[in-house]
Amino acid sequence: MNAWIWGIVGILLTPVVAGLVGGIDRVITAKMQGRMGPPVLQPFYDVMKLFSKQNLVLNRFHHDLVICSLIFTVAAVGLLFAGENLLMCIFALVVGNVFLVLAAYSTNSPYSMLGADRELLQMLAAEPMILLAAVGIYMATGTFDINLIASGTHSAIQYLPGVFFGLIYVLTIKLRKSPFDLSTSHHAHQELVKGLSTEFAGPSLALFEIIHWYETVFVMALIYLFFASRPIVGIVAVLIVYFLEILIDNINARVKWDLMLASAWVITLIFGLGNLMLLFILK
Amino acid sequence: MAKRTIVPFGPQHPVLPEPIHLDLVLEDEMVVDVLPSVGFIHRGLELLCQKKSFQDMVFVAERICGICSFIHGVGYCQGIEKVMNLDIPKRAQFLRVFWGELSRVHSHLLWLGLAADAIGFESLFMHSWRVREKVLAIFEETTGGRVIFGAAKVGGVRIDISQDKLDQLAIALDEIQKEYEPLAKVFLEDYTVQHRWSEVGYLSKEDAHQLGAVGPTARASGLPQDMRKLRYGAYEDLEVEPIVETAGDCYARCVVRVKEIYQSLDLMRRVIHKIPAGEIETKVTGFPQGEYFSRVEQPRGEVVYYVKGNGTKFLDRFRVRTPTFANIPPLLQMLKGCTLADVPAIVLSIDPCISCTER
Amino acid sequence: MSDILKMFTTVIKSLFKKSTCRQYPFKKPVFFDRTKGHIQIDRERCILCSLCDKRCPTGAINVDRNARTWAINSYKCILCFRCVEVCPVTCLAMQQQYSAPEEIKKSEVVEIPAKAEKAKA
Amino acid sequence: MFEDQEIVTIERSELISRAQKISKEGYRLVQIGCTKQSDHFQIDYTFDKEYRFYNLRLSIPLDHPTLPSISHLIMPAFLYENEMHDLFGIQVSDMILDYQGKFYNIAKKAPFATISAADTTTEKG
Repeated sequence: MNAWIWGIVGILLTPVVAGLVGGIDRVITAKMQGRMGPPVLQPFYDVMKLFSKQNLVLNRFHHDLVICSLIFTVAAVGLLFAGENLLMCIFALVVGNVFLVLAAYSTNSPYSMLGADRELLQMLAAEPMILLAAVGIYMATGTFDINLIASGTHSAIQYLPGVFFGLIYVLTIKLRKSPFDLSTSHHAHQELVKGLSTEFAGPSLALFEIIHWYETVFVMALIYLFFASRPIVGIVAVLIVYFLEILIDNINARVKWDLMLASAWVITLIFGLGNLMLLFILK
Repeated sequence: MAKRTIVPFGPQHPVLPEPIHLDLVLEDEMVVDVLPSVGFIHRGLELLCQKKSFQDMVFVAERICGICSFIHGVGYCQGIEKVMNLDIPKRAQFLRVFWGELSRVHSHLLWLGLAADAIGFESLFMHSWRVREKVLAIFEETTGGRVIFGAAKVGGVRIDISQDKLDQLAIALDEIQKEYEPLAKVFLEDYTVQHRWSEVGYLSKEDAHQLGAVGPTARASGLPQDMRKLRYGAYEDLEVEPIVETAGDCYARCVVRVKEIYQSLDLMRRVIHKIPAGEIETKVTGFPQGEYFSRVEQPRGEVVYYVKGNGTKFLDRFRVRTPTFANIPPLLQMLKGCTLADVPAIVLSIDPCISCTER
Repeated sequence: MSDILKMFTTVIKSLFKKSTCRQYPFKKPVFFDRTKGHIQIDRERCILCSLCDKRCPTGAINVDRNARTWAINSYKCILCFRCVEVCPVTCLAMQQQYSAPEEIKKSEVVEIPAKAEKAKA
Repeated sequence: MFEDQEIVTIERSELISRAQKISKEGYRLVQIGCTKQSDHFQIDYTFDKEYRFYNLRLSIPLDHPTLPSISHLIMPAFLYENEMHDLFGIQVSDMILDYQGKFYNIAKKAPFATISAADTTTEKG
């Protein structure tokens, strides 16, 4: 019963927290670029404005697929906060992502299709590391159950510094920040227009933004799990990691997909798998 | 054979601030063929010479382009001055060089910003434009206009800059250089920037010559071609060596522009140092009779003005061949064999100005 | 490693600096001596010679001697100072301001009082 | 300082051979321009080699103006030739890429420059 309440609280709080984080992100980014930047609440204004617009649906599946994606992503966050199985949460998130790709494929626009191609490549680059992180946490704490991980006395980070580093690396892909914002970026002026989300308009685009909020919270929660035994340290670590991501976003150009894939896999192999091997041998 | 798709690129592509339309024939993400179309903003400015007197035509020439407007005006004036055998005071010629080089700095900084934006480097974009803002402030301070300022005039310039102000400007130029230096370093040395531009959009020296590339596009392919070497106007007293790179890719074109900003800043300092006192214009009497092809160097390359006067206050013919027009054939060559992700970077690398192209 | 951190110092520095933006219209812009804005006429001094009308390269100024009016279409005006230069009684001047947006493109008409000319004569 | 400009008047039939010769000598095409005169079109082919200006000039009649294309020899010429066609209605044959009057893709039908200087001055008056 308790788990259900936690899950619902998580689902309800996520948009508020992620929106605020997004707003602060934009202010800090603007500062780094020497600009004034929008008000902190701007992400909420954006989403509200998008909802008030006409929904241009291209075909039968388009909008429905986005809703499916939203459901799975929300479920992933809900399950995470309810303290369910970590692997299940990750797969729910992946399914949500796949629905997004399908929505983009369904539109028949070349920019959207290429964006979807790249989104798949991004998943291919990022997911192995995220799965390794889950396995690593299992090896460190002996369980996939988030409740047990969170209430454990040992933080996973002391066994998994390599995995943690690898996770930060692929986080850039998940948060859609430079240098890995290939499929769709926060700015609609990349080579693929807005890539994956080119054909989304009005409410669909608003849902897309909300999905991204949930994703953000999900990966941040994943970071937190590494420090679960000491909540304050965990929250500070999450904030530092997020700031790092903003910084990386601002000091890099967007790279091409082959470099992204290669580097993500090399990092996964060396830091992720290497760390796990060491752990396996030493334990 | 892979499936071929045709991706329309432009005329309103968010990366590209210019209305050029390219039909890209793709095999997967590889461009195999390109078909350009221009002509979305043809305004018929050349024909206006039959409606505007040759003196008012300067304002039209300046409005061909919103970025290098001053040099357009100067090129036109120079043509008329040759036709009318006018002798322009030295001070006016030096002032023309000053504003012309400042326009070059402004245009190159604008381009650097846009190019950074096209490869997803937003912070570099913002910082480039922050520096550019200081250049615009100098324009506003000296002429009153920020982009199109109407300082050129048949027979000289319309506004003088006092010596005190020139000395102040020398300090301002140093400040601009100081702020520009760290950004130039990023363009020249940053890893991701090189990753996006190195070996992208290659144009060989032979192709560059054959296809008539001009300006930084030609210089980046190893052609030492700079119209300032014709020593028109005050360039007679200011020696300019073209900046040449040999790699011929997008990165080389960026390097040429980055270095040209230093060169222009240096030229302006020499102008401030050398500028003679005296009149800023000669009186214009009579009407132009005769013809001349006036060639000047713009930020984007060589621009040709053909003026033909018939002894009345209206010209017979005013023709402009802008650098972007000449750079379209090399662009088509560069695009073949690149991936879709590189297309904006390559199109931007010639610094397209379609308003210029279509007049 | 150093070549991926070229932007680092610039970014961090500007994080602690004041932003370069000026929040117009809350903060008034700084005008230079030559900043352009809007052509203004001193109606007492104007002698309706219509030189400005003739010399304006865009035909933005319209002088009607019979109706005793001087009109300027700000949307045609390119602020080239030509009229200010040619005016024999220097009644035209540049007023420094940022013009507010308008809904309709219309000319601003100024009536020139007759008494000024009489007084002169 | 003004540069020296060499302008050579040639016949229409010479154009191809001249263009071939000059591009072999290593000149690059600077521009092709058309000027409408009272009784003919004046066509200028401008070339440049190491800052040496060289211009071929030929004139063609006002009615049914035709020109052979040099775009097979000098690829960039196709842009200028299409431009000439759109602005002045000059029929250029065998261009490597013929836009069929849609080079400047605007509402008005090519050719655009149909009014003469005399017409416009009277219009204004």
